[in-house]
Amino acid sequence: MAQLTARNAVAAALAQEMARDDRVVLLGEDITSGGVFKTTAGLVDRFGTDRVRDTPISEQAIVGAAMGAAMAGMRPVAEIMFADFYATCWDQVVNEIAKTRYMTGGQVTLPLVLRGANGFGAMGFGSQHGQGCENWAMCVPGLKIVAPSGPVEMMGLLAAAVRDDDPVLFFEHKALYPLKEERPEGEQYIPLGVARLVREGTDVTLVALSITVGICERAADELAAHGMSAEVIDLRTLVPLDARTVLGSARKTGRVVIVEENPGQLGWGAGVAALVAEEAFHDLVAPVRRISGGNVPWPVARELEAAVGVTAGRVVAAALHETSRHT
Amino acid sequence: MAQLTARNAVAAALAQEMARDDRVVLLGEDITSGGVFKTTAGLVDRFGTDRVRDTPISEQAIVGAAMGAAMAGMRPVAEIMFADFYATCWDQVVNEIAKTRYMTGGQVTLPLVLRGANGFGAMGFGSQHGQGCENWAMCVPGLKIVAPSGPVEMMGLLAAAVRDDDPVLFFEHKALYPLKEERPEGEQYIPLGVARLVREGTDVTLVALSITVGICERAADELAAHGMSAEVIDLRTLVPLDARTVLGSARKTGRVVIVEENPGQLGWGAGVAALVAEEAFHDLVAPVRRISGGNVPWPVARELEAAVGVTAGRVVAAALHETSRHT
Amino acid sequence: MGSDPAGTGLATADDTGIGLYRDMAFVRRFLEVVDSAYRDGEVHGPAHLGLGQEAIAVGAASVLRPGDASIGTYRGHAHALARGASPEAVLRELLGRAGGICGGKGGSMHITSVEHGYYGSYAIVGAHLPIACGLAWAATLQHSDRVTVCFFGDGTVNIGAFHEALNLAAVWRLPVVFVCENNQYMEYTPISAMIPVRRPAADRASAYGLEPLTVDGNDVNAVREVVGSAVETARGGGGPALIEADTYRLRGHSAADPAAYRPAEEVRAWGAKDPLLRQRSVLAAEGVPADELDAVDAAVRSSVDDLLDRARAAPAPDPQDAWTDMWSDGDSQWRN
Amino acid sequence: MGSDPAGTGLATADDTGIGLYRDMAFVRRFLEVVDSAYRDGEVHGPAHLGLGQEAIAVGAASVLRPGDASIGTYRGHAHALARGASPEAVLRELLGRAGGICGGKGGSMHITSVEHGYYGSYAIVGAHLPIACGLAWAATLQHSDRVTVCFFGDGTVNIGAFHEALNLAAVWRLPVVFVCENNQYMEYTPISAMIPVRRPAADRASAYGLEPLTVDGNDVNAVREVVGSAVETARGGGGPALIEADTYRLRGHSAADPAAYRPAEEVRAWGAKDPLLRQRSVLAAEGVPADELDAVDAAVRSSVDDLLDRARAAPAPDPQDAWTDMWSDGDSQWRN
Ligand SMILES: Cc1ncc(C[n+]2csc(CCOP(=O)(O)OP(=O)(O)O)c2C)c(N)n1
Ligand SMILES: Cc1ncc(C[n+]2csc(CCOP(=O)(O)OP(=O)(O)O)c2C)c(N)n1
Ligand SMILES: [Mg+2]
Ligand SMILES: [Mg+2]
Repeated sequence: MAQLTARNAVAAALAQEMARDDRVVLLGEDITSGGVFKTTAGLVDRFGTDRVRDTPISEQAIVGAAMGAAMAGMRPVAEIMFADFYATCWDQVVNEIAKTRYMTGGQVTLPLVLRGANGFGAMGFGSQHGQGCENWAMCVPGLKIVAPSGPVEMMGLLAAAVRDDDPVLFFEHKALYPLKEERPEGEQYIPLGVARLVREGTDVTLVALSITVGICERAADELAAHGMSAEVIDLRTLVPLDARTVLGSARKTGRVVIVEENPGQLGWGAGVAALVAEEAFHDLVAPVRRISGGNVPWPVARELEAAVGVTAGRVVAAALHETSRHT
Repeated sequence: MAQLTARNAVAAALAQEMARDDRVVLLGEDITSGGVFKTTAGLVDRFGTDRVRDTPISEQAIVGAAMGAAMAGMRPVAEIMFADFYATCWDQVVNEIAKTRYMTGGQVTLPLVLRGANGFGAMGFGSQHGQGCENWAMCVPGLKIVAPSGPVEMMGLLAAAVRDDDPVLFFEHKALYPLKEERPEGEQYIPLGVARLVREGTDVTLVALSITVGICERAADELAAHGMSAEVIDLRTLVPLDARTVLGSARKTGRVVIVEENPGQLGWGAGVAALVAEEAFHDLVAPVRRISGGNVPWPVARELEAAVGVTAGRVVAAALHETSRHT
Repeated sequence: MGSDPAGTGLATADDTGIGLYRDMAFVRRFLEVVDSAYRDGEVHGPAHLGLGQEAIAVGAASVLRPGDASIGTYRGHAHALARGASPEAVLRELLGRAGGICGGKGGSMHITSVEHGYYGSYAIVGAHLPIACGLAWAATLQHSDRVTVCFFGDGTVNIGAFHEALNLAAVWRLPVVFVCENNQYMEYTPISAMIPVRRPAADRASAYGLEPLTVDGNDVNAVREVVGSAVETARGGGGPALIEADTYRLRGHSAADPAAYRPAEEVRAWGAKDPLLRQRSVLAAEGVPADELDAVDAAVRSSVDDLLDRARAAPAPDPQDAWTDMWSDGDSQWRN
Repeated sequence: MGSDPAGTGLATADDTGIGLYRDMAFVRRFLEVVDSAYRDGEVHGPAHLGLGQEAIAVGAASVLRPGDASIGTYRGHAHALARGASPEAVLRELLGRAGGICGGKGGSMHITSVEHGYYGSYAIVGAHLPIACGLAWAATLQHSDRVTVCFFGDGTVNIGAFHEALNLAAVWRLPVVFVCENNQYMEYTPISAMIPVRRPAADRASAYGLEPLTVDGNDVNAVREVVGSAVETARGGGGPALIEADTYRLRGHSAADPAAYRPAEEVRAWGAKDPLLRQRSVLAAEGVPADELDAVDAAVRSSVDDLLDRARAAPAPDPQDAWTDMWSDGDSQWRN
């Protein structure tokens, strides 16, 4: 069976959707050359320069053009090379795109996707190219937020994002790009808003997103060695959030550890923790724990990155700590 | 005794600090005319156009100029007229100001303040002029975040923000501007990072910030009428966060209701709730409740604003609900 | 030229001098009514009026085809009306009544009528210029001859979004016409104090490889001519244009602003250049008797006053409307 | 001209032609060493090198006074070294060793040496231009004659921050000199494809009321002349300048980029304009024997190779350093 890397999965999903709907068009910096992460490789050759457009270094113009085109009936997919750059066009994202449907009383619909490389991954990208920016968006109603955990997920969820009639921010963790999986046959599509039960367990629930799904799977393996059965949930999307699946698992295991790569100061981990603590309170036998990145801008030297990052070991320790105290 | 409105408190704090330190300079749009919210009234007459500078409509240039001047030894205070406009200069705030001290290994210090009107308040400003943006900042380590609850607090906390050697985002809720209090004698200064115990109570802890402090005080009155003693805490600052005070109160009352004006999807309310649920778990007799604004962009018509806003009534209902169920 | 099915709005089928006068008079009266309603506390939230700038909205709209797109700022009432938006629906929105054109969720700063090609009023300075590029880009992708006209103010030329949008429009040769309504002021600050050139827009056109186009924005016929030719150039594939239209707002930045910062002499001088007076003298020169125009004024006045009565009589909006128009599938939840 | 106490860096006290050559040769060798270290996997994270652009960094730095400020991009190694930053501390940062100039928290994209007036390397395109305005504004407030020089690339002229910074600098008449290093490319895209004018910076100067200044960026003496006079004008209160310096990067956008998108002929042609060859021929014409310059090359090579050995020999950083330099009071906590 053919292999699929996450970076190829992006191009494959875009090709799949561009083939089935000619309203889907791409724009972004250096994308006709395949993109700096090679996530748009081959698309210009297949679909031409009208539908795959290079832009100036003008993120506000890129995102604004996507919004205007969507208002006029197209289905643009704009690449923001690194999620950190959303800060340079944040107004277009949160004040225009997130609000215009509502503030016009539903006169416009904005079927567009903003996508690009996201996250830390201890890859030496530092503080201005290593942020996970899904939390910035989660503070603002009106945006759907997707962050896949691997190649096949990447392809199916991106297809769903492109078909969605509302604006979707699609966060591709840059550490996943080289990951390989077997490519399933045929069209890929994974609906938004449905969490994935990665593995069943009975003693503790590990809630993860994107890069931390793999971390939690490794943690679950270690916990099994300690005789602890961990359930692992991949949220897949923050908006819409599949709270029901998380709450159901929390009620079953009574213990929840939420694992987020971003700084814990404020992020989706806190949002999910608050939700579980409020709605599953009477079934919890231990406090909801959060494992998250250090509350600093990211450093670069390997030893420093290791000090602020999230590891399976930290997840295991948190899970064991609770059981030792509460069983 | 002289009266102090919150809008005058801003000008008074700036005047106090400009008088004691001539490195303090102001810049922003239309500020020499007193500002569109009259928060800089009289300052240009007293301190001159070198220290009180009108700018073009260029938020990136305003914030960048503040950062550069701070690197070179000044202590700039930049006005961002409405917090919503941070989106137009978000890169300068979160990628440059929040990170440069750290990423240069401490080679620079950035004593600057970004301040302006913030929040909803059901004043008809709509989705692009009514946001509370403190949550956007809380997702990013490296920024101190202050949001006062009234005139005297406004003056003392702004003075502390100006004297702080790190970047401070100062959020002035626009609904507070007309509020009046007696102006205390002499210099005002309230240290950052120390929450205010607004009122003592034994049955439930109401955690508030900025505009919701008043809402919680009204709720506490109503709860008293129901024979319930509510403790009200004004966080004052989100970073540094006085978690100790919140946790201490939570352990004492065993019940916590967190009241935030912003959409509840993700915000400081979730951050504080997650913290309490994790660290005070064993003392909680009821789940941590959150009361927050609707998860929509803000509407404008009065009846619609009322539907999405936070009210004392909602706070009271949440507090009573828990006691009825758990005592 | 826009048209209003209900027949209460800008219904000029012909673009005769009198028709243009009538439309400007209608907008003028409409804005005056909003101004007084604001002072009476009937408008919740700020209201930015285009009093004195009617010739730009009416003149530009008069050269557009129904399928064309326009987009503007919080000072957008005139532009919505000029494209044919229902004045009663706009008024209901301004007064916070049921049946508002944005369902009570936009208010004065976000008047929109996509049905009439007016893609909205945006309240973040500069934000809608990149969006206008997208509307124009879509036209090229759809092989449509739709042209997009984007209105903004003089103070907007100093914000990054202006620069990025003009550059993209020029590089992609998009069918978009940018019209800078130079009313001489930002909020309280004269634009001359905030630019290193004399003309905010025209003196920057060359940075985008564009011609420095200017027009007397208080002369509706001149506006028709200059905007009209730029629109047809864009329609023909000739690329974008940047037009600076000189004008003046007769009142404050918003209805709450007394505008005391403006020299009385300046206000007087511009008052004499009022676009309605200008068109009256043009028509007088063409032999149109003054009483004919007085009759137009009277008719406009009574129709706007009727609108006001009807809007005031409308019921309050249903609070449940706060939960509609969130997601395209009708849902308003972010979680299950 | 910068100077390095440790004596291992750019120590030219005089600005003779040979001194300038030596500094360019030093930077060139330094960058080549970084390039090969990157390929050997010794550099964690991306590395953007200024190979071929040495004349701009060295020439501009040579006309600055110790108190002057400069600021640049992720492609900033040359600019830090040219101001006198310790090459060993820079190299330690690049190799992720203890004693890195940013303590291991900046890496290749954020090399900074405030001690030498180099206020940092910023990795968001355009972000540092407004910051440069602030450095310059502070000088006027402090009644200092400090001048700020801001370096950026051709692709940067299309982002909003460029426009806002140039306008503010011009309106406030700030003592700042903007130097656009036009190396002809963004990442993989030629700038000519993304601007509607011929010269990315010079053809936009007039939008800010500035002169269209250009210079051959591979001629260190021309750079000294053009940047030098702009700096002295700014110092004298004459306001800002925007200079476009033509140059070319000899390698890819980053050390990971083979730059296959560039026509071989173009690469060859620019290779012939290498700033080091240029200065060699200038010196030859002045009668400097080639072997004297060969000796300079050899000396530079051995000193850079020594640096590399020392940097490699340095210990790994202490993981606890991740928790320093957060808040100015030394604390790293956000809560109690
Ligand atoms: C990014 C941003 N900054 C500031 C404001 C506040 N503001 C609203 S209107 C205005 C003045 C705009 O002037 P101009 O572009 O000339 O338009 P006019 O109001 O004169 O029509 C300002 C500063 C804003 N809405 N958005
Ligand atoms: C706002 C932003 N958009 C995109 C990028 C990604 N990026 C990094 S360098 C670069 C090209 C910059 O070209 P230029 O300004 O000519 O500088 P050069 O690299 O040629 O020195 C791009 C697009 C970025 N860092 N910041
Ligand atoms: Mg104006
Ligand atoms: Mg370049």
